[in-house]
Amino acid sequence: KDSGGDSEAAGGDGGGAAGSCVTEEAPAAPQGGQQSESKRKTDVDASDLKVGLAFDVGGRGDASFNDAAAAGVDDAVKQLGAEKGNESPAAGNESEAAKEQRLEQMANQGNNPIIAVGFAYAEAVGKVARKHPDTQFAIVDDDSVNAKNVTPLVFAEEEGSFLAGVAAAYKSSECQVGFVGGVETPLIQKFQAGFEQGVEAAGGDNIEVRSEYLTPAGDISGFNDPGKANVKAKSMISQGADVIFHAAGASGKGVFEAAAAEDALAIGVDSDQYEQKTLSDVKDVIVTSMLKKVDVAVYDYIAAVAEGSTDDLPERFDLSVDGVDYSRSNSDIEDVSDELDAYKQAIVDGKIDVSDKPQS
Amino acid sequence: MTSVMETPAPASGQRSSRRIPGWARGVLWAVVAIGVLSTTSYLTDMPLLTSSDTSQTALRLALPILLAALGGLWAERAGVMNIGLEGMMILGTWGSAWGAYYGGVWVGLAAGILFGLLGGLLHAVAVVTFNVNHIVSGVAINLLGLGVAQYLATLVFEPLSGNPRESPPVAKFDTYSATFLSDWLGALENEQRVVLSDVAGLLRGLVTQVSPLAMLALLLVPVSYLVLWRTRFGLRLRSCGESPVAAESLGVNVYLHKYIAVAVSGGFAGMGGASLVLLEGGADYLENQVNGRGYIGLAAMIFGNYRPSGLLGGAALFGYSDGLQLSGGGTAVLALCYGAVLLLAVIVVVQLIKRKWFAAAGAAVGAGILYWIYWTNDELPSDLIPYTPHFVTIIVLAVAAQRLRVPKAIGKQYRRGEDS
Amino acid sequence: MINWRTALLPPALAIVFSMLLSSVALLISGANPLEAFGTMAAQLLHGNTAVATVNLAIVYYLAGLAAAIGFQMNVFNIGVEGQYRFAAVVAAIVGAAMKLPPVLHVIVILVVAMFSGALYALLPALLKVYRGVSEVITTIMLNSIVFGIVAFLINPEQFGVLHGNNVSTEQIAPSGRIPGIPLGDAGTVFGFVVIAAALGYGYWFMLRRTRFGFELKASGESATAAAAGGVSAKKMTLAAMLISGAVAGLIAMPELLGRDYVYAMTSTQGYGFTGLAVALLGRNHPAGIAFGALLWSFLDRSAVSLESLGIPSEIATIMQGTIVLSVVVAYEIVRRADLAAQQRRVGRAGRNGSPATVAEGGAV
Amino acid sequence: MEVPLPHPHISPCSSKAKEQMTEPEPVVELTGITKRFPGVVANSDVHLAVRAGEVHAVCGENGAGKSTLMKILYGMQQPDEGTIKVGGEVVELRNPQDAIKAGIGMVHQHFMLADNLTVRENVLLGAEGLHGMGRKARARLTTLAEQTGLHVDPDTLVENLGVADRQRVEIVKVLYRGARIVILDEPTAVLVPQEVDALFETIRSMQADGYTFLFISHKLDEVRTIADEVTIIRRGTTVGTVDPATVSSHELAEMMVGSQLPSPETRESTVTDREVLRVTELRLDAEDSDRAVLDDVTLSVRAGEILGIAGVEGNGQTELVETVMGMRKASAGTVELIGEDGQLRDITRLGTLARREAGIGYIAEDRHRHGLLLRQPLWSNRILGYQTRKPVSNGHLIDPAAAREDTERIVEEYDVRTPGVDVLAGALSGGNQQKLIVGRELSGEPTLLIASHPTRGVDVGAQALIWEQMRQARHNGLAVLLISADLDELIGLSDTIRVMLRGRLVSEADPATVTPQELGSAMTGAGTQEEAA
Ligand SMILES: Nc1ncnc2c1ncn2[C@@H]1O[C@H](COP(=O)(O)OP(=O)(O)OP(=O)(O)O)[C@@H](O)[C@H]1O
Ligand SMILES: Nc1ncnc2c1ncn2[C@@H]1O[C@H](COP(=O)(O)OP(=O)(O)OP(=O)(O)O)[C@@H](O)[C@H]1O
Ligand SMILES: [Mg+2]
Ligand SMILES: [Mg+2]
Repeated sequence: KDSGGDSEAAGGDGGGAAGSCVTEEAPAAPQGGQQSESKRKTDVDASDLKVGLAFDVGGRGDASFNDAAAAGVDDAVKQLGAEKGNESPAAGNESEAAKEQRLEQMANQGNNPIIAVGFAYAEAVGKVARKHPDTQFAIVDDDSVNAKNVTPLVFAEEEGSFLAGVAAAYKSSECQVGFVGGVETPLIQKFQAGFEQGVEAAGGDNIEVRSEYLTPAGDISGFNDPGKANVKAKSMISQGADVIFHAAGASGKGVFEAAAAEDALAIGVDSDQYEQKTLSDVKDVIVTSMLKKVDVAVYDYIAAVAEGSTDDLPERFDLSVDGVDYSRSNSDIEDVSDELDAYKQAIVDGKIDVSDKPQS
Repeated sequence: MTSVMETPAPASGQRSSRRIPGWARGVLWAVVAIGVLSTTSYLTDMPLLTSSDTSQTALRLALPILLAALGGLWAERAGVMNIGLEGMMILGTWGSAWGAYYGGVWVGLAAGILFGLLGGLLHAVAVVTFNVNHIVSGVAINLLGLGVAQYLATLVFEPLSGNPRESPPVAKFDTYSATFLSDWLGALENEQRVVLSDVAGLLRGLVTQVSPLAMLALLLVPVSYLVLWRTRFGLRLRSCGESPVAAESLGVNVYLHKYIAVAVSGGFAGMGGASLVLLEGGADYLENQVNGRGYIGLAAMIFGNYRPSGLLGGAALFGYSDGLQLSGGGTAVLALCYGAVLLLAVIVVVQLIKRKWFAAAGAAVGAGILYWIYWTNDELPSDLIPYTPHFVTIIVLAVAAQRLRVPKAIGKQYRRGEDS
Repeated sequence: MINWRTALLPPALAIVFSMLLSSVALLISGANPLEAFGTMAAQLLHGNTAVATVNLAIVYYLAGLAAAIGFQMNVFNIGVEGQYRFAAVVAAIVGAAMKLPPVLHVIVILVVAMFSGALYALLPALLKVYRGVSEVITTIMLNSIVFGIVAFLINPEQFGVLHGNNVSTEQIAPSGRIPGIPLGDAGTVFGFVVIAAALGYGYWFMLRRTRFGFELKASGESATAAAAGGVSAKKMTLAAMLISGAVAGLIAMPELLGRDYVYAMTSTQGYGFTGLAVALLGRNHPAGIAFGALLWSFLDRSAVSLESLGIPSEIATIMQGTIVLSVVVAYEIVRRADLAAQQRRVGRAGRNGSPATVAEGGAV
Repeated sequence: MEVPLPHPHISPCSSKAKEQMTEPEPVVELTGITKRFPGVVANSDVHLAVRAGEVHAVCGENGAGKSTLMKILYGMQQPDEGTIKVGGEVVELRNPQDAIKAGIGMVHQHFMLADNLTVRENVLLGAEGLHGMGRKARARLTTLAEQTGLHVDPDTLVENLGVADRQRVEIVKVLYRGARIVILDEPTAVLVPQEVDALFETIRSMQADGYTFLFISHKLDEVRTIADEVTIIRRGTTVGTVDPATVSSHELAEMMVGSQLPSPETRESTVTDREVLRVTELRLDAEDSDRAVLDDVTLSVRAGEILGIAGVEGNGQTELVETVMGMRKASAGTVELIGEDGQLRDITRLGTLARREAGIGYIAEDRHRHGLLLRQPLWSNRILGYQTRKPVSNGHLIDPAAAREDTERIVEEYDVRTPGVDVLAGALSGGNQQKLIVGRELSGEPTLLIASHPTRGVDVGAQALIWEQMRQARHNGLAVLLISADLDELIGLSDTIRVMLRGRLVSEADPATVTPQELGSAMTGAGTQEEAA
């Protein structure tokens, strides 16, 4: 019998020799401290808003951006007094018409505002918003809809991923890190781009990054196949990588398990995966997660609608507005958090410009 | 009186290929495959092709497909088409996660098998008792499997995991290694000796970190063979797939045997589903995780010409090329291309010896094209690489040209007492 | 020789049965079945749901026809899925790249789509006919491979464009679109409905009246008898597969030319598989397929409507599964009842010595 | 008129059987059996009593209900009314297992063999419990194979066996199960006289060992040769039981159909000088090897001539026909048709449809596999093979109304017994299916008819009709290539007979002088070989 790797915390020792692969100096440490903490508005009255939520595939409980959006609404209900309207998730292979029908249905039932989660809703939101000019719409991850009553909620994934890259560089001792993407879409490519730049910023040419995807655009099975992600991550690890960042949805679990089995580290995505119930047995390898705060954006959006104008919402939720971030819940990240915060500040200050397109 | 007449065999008679027994041909193929792979890995400097990691991954990826294919074998040998393998696998994933959560891996495995079996029974009721078109029933079971699993997951798993699409983490099978053998093979593998190291590498992957489930599944291949071809039950079962009327006329209970066969088929498919859930690095229950593996299993079974050894080959081929593609990416696939060129070269020679000019020319053209691909590309379009196993399957079939021995009465509706 | 009782009773029974079964599921998960069915029925009355149902049914109808053509020849074309997606992306790219006068533009796009669909069916057809490779394997493989091909073609480095986070082909100019049939507030029916109806008629006419249709059916029923009658099974297999592929090529066209004008990474998948179910449900008959398509589309719609009651949408999937299964079971039950009735009649007739009519004895 | 009956030797065993006739208690007794199918009453109040140790023949027209009755006795179908007694006790036979337990075995009219299984597997299936599946079973199988003259490797697939061997496998199957009462449903339909003799030999020796036989055949001379008693069934009911020694074939036939016994004799020669079909040095290689299935076959058929081909099944007749029809591709040689105007047409490279259009009609040997679409109505079957020709088609469009009409004409002219033309072809009994096919093929006004076993398994009445139609067509100048295992038919109809052996045409016989026995020897190559005892 093989000794079970699951009981021992495999991750811990990787972090000891922090920065052995790092060649570049971190930017000057931030002085201002965390000013972003208390930006949330709580003094707005949203009691005449009935918030509708149209989820992407997965819906509430997906431990990813759907869940985050739901959390944002829940917060708004609790703190701003908004009324919870209808909620419904998209089905696996549903047609464009189903999405339209869902939004239409919500609008007819008096939901206002309606938040659509995922860029797959772009067409449908555009159409339904035109038919219901008095209803406010928001769409997560898309800014291609041009309508007065549609607010895009998009994020600077590449900036958050940049920090993940820096963290990976600092945590790596073999000077080789990896990125596993679920499906090779432009959105996921932003994660890849940011991550690669982050690694390079910290490690220069000293650290090698291998970035791979499970499936090409359109084949969403890549977000749903932990088995294959596991194989991919294992092969990266066996070829020398010791920190792996994933942007692969539910497949990410396979990456974590590979890291746990092979004494490597992993970085989560979207929400703080260290805290996720379904990952409790591999949490130790998740040094940090790149956070994409859909909840914050949704909350802010609802507050803005309650106040009467969405014009003040940021065009993109980036590091400067805490739209993206990295998580600190695993204490293993503490020893490099100063450097990470320094990079963060540099990006906020515009000293580092992160591109959203992969180099190669 | 001339009672003894040696009538010449009819035109469709004796096939020349019958001279070599099936197992010998299997061994021969395996030898050729390993030879080609080790030559390729040597010439293209791609140790990955024959590394123990690769064979280990291949085994793992092949497992669900192998089990689904075995399920297909049992049903189709009894004359029942089983497009519903996919749905039965889905039921198996749910069942095994549920069982494993409450009772550990073995209970999980049993529950997975049970759920698949229930799917199989439903198929049997529809197809055997109600004479429903086999494809219709299969399609319906795929829908039902999906719907029921989702429904149950919402009902049972959501309160536990907070997620209607996923179960909470469940127990996984431990893995075992034949340590001594594995180390010895590992040493051999590292010696970098041509062929020997390659064989050692491939073998080592099969004895290192193997789960009981994998062993069980592999064991089920010869067991299926023995049961189906060496026992009276198996004979009766197969006769239902060849000529149910004849079987019935000899007192075989066709309905019963079909029921058993389809139930076993469902059980195997459920086990295949369980293998997605209960293996280290797998997914617990996760919606849509089966993702067409049932269909692939069916394809592997047809690929293997409705025989256990053949479907093992089909599943292995699929698992191997999938694993290679995942861990080696485009360069490994290119190396595989090169391997295919070598294989085709062998085939050209064989066909030339057999004086089959047309086949030889075809193989030569294929080899030329593949070599051209290999030579002109440093990297293949990354969008296509994940589908390497699918390409490989088609290419192998196109080259090997099947002489399918389909069970004669497959898919036919059979009603007791009504012949024609 | 249409026997309305045997044709209509089974589907009715099946629908009732699947309603009963889903009621149980609904009750277990704590929902009120009556309210659920009420919502499903009521959805057709407001908004554009009725029209949207028809629109989706048009797509399913085409998919059903494509599958049915294969079934007629005993070819199990699971590859409808891959064929339609391949055709859709090629037609979208070609259509967007061309500048042609209105009607001609549409015709060219449709021809390209049919040609591409047939092309994608060509390989499995050839392999089956000349190498004996089962079309089931090859089409399953090609259904997966099409993901890669679509992703490759739609990539901004090839023919795609990026907008927002989505990638798609370029837009087809207005001259290449098919105008819808506006029904005021109820919405707009795809103009393609006319073409779909014509295709359905064509399918019926082909099977009933043309030599080709006769040969196709004959070869599908008994390849040996057909061969003795001068029909080459190889040719028919090739033809059935290619025609099936060509019709499959049209599946995405109602949406592409009537609504989306682009084929995107997020465009719907799975119509091909639905087509199989719809064809089987409609017993390969053009009117039956239409019925199956409408029913299927209605249930799809219901899934969304039920969400507003907080009922999980998988109930609709379960209903679809049970309906498919119970329709065919119901056909069998009705058939057996008919048989028994007939035997009684024969029994009576037998005593007077006058011959009774012989049963049709059609199989489900 | 009388048939030229070959009179096989009367067995001494029959006298022994006669002695047992005094025994009062029948071993099998069927009383008041009624069985209805939708649209057909297959059996109605049938009575049948069989004494132990006798060969009891059951005769009747096609569709008279013989097979159904036997299937009821074998438990494959349940009677709607009536009782079955075996050995004096009333039994309920719900399935073949019950029948096997009661000591009943059945050889079916159509082979009940699984082609993809081996001979051994076919025999053992369902009876694995008797001698296991190992050496004991093998030994028993060898003994029985010896006894029945089955000389093949038990591990060959049944697919590779010829009909005679398949027949033997069927009998071995029954014996292996230890049946004492053996039902033989038309066992001789596919056998040549020598094979029939061998079969009868086996039956007689087994009869001496105490076996009881139920024997079904349309060939009345055979019935008279082997049977101790004959029960006649007409339209589902028993007409009566007679002693074959006391009635003539003629009388038997009249009891069956109430009409005159037909003769296959051709009255006067109508052979002309005009060649219609010319086959030159035709060669066909087996699929997988260079072995020739047809070798150097040269023949010609003239207008008004019936050329008969005799041969043991599996010697290439099927292949010859299918090559001439274009269903197989010749490896070498030519097939030519000569038009009325003397125009020569090389059709070697043409497809089957083109050959049919050129004027060939085709009655296939296996009507289910090659003749009919069983799940299509009769009128649809009228179109098959004629889908490009008037009146049923105008080349590209089918005319269902015309097809119906013309099918009605055929039903009328050829006495196809059917309730209508919308009936599925599979619902007709074999003889009626055959009449439909003959009608269809002669309706196309062919210049050449290829008739493969045109009356196989067809009753005397239908046989007469088919013969008459062929004769008439011949009179009108039709050339016929006739293949038949029924040597009386072959001798009676043909103007010339050629014998086929191992893919070659080896000899020629004059139908005016040759006897079935001589022909049989030529077919087995006995003239050129050491004869096996
Ligand atoms: N399973 C069945 N379903 C419907 N009708 C049947 C069935 N079996 C037999 N029949 C009908 O019953 C009648 C008697 O058939 P049966 O096969 O017993 O005749 P038979 O005397 O054996 O004729 P043949 O000489 O052609 O073999 C026929 O009209 C046949 O069509
Ligand atoms: N499902 C069915 N429906 C209708 N009729 C049937 C069915 N099955 C069998 N029959 C009829 O019953 C008969 C069964 O008889 P059997 O099995 O003895 O063969 P056969 O084809 O009649 O042979 P023969 O050539 O001697 O007449 C068939 O002729 C067929 O017409
Ligand atoms: Mg009969
Ligand atoms: Mg019959």
